[in-house]
Amino acid sequence: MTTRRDVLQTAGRVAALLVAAGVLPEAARAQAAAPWPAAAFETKSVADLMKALGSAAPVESKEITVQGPDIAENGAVVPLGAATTLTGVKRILLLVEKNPNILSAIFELGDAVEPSISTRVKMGQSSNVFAIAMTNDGRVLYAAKEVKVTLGGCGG
Amino acid sequence: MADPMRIRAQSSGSGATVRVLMAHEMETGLRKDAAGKTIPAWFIQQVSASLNGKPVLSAQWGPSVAKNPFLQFNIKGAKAGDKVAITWLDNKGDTRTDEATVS
Amino acid sequence: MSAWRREGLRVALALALAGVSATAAAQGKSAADGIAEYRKMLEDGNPADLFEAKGESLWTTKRGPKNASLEACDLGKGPGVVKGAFVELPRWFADTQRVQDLESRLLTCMETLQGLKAAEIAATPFGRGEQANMEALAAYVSAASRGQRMNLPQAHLQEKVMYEVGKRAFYFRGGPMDFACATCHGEPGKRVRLQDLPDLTKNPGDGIGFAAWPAYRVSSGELWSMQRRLNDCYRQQRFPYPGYASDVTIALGVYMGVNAKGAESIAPAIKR
Amino acid sequence: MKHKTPALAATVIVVAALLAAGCGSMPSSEQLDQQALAVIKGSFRAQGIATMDRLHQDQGQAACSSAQAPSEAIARQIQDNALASVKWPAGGQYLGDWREGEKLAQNGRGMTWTDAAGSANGGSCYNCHQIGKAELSYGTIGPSLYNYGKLRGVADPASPTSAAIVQYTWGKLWNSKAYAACSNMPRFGHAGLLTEAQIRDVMALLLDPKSPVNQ
Repeated sequence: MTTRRDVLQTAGRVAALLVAAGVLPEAARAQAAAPWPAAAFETKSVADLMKALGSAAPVESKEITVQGPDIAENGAVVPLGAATTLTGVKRILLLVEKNPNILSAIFELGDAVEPSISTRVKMGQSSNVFAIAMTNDGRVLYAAKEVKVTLGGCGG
Repeated sequence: MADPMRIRAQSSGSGATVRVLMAHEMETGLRKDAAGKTIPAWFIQQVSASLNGKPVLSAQWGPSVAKNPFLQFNIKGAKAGDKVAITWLDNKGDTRTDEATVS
Repeated sequence: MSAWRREGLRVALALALAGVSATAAAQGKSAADGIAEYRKMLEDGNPADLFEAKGESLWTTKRGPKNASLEACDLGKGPGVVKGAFVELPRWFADTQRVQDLESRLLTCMETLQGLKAAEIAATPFGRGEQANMEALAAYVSAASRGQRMNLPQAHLQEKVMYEVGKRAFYFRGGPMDFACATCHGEPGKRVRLQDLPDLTKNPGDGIGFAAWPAYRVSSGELWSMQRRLNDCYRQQRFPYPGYASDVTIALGVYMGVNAKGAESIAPAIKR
Repeated sequence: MKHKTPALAATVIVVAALLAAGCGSMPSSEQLDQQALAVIKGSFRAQGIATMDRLHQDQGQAACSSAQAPSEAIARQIQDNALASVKWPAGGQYLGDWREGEKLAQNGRGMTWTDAAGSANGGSCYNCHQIGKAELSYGTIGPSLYNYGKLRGVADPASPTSAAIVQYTWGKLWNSKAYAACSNMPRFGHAGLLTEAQIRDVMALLLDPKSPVNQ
C-alpha cells in the first residue's frame, strides 16, 4: 500500500537524483532546493495553514484584492487570482475555504515579478476564497470573497 | 513524455505579461474510477519561471489547481526578444521545460 | 372528468402567465451576468490551444503502417489544404461517394494515407488512443478556419438529401423522456440550468452552436469534437448509442451547419 | 503514360459535375421520411440500459416529430389517450415530502447508457424550470414554477377548492401530454421515470404551503 506521502517523498528523491545527474534544467534545481510543503497542503483551516507555514495570522486589508467570479459555471475550473498595491511582497497564497484541503497554491515572487498572479482552481462547492500576501517586512494580509459554484447542464 | 506548454509573453508597458498553459491531468487523488478504485494523485507540485536564465518566480501547487493549468504573471523590465522559460515538476517526478520569446 | 381537468389547466396557465415572469427575469439576469463574467475570465487562456498544438504536430508526423503524415489529406479543398476547410464541412466527397464531416473525413485520411484502421478508431472510447489524437486533429483543423464564416456547400444532391435527413433526425422524438434535439434547441432564448441553448433551426449567431465546436470542455478537461458533443446530447436524450461518424451524426452536422450559414467560426471554443 | 493524366482528370470532373447537377432528382418528402428512419435505425446501437426499442415511437412521439404540430384532431386524440392513462394516487394521497421533492427536482440523473440498471432516477426539474428561489441555476424551457401553489391560491391542498389544481398537477406530472399533445415535458409516471411516491414528493414541493416554493 503506497500512501500519498510515500509518493511525494519518492518524487522528491527522484527530483534530487535527476538534478544530481544533471538531467533537470537549472530552473528545476532551484525548486528542488525548496521542498514541496506537504504539511501545508494538508491543512483544513486558515489557522492550521498559517501554523504549518510558521506565519502570523493574516489581517484583512483593502490593499490586496482577490480576483474570482461571483458565479462559476463549473467548479472544475474557477479563475482565481490576487493583486496588491503593497510593496515588498515575497509570497502570495490562494485558498479555497471549503475544499478538502484549504491551500491551492503558493507563489514566491522575485523582485522582477509584479504582485499580481492569476491561475485557475477546482472548487467542490460554493465557498469563500482567500488571497494572502506576505511581505519582506513581515506583514501578512488577506482579502476574501465568495464564489458561488452552480450546477450546470443536464446534470446527468 | 508530457505534451509541450503554450507560453505567450507579450510586452506591455514597462514589462511583459506571461500566460502559460500546461498540459497536465492534475488528478486530486480523491476521485474514484468506474470500478470504485481511487485514482492516485498526479499533479504539478512545483513551477518556476526565469527571464533570460534568471529565476523570477517559483510556485508550489496542490492538487486543487485545475486540470491543464493556466498561469498568468507580469515581469517588470522584460522587453521584446527576452527569453522566458517555464519549468514544472509533478509528484511522479515528471518534468517539462518550455521557452518563449517576449514579443 | 377530462373537460373539468382542462378547465383546471386554463386557470393554471392564466395564473402562471400573470404572476411569475417578472421575478424570474430579475433573478435570471444577475446570475446570467455572473456567468458571462466567468466565461470572459476563461477566454484568455483556452486550453484548446494545447490540443491545437498537438494536432498540428500530429498532422505533419509520419505515423501508421504506411509511415505517412496527413499532409496530403483532402478535406474538401484539395490535398493538403487545411485553411478554410472546416467551415465547408460536412460536404460530399467523390472518392468515398459519401457526405462526410470533419471526423469521418479524418478517419478516411488516416486509413488511406497512414494505413490506420478507421473502424477500430471509431470503436475506441473517447479520449483514448487514436480517439485522443482525433480530438487534437479536430482542434487543429477547426482552428485553421477561425474567424471564417460557415459556408457549407449544398450543390450536390446528396448534400441536399443529408440536410433533409438531418432535419428529420433533429425533430425525431424518442426514448423514455420523449426528447428530440428540437426539445432543447428548437426555439431561441432558452436555457438548461444556466446554459444558453442555441436555436439550431436557424443561424444562432457568430460563434454560437455549430460555429463553436470543437471546444474545450471545462467539465471534463478534454477537447470535444462535434462527434463527441452529439454523442453526449444523445446520451442526455436517453437514446441508444450513436455510432461514431454514423450517418445520423453527419446528417445532423449538415442540418446545423447549413442553418448556421454566415456564422463566424470561433472553434475550438471553451465551454462549460 | 503521364500525358494521359489530364484527360483522365477531365473525365473525373465531368462525372463529378453530372453527380453535382443531380443525376437523380430530389426524393419526395415521404421518401425522405423513410430514408431518415432508415438512417436513424442504422446509426444507433444498444448500450447498457439504453436499448434499441427506445427508437420505436409511439403515436404521440411520431406525431410530434416535426416542426409542424399535428392536426387538432390528432392532438385531441393524443391528449385523451394520455389523460386516460393517468394513474391517480392510491387513497387520494396527492402530497408527500417537499424536502424529498426538492432533491428529486435537483437530480438530473438516470436512464442514460452510463446509468446502471435499476438505479434511481431524478426528476431533472431545475433543468427546465425555476422552482425554489434559492437555486439560481435553473432552466427556462418550461415556465417558472416559483410560488406555484401560492399563485394558484392553494392554502390547503386537501380542501375541495384546491382539488382542481391538485389533480391537474398530478396529471401533468404523470403524463404531461394529457394537457398538451406535444409537451416538451417527460411523462414521469407514464414512462416509469418516477414512482408514485416520488411524484407525491414533487407534488409537495409545488403545492405544500410549507414548501419554500410557496414562501
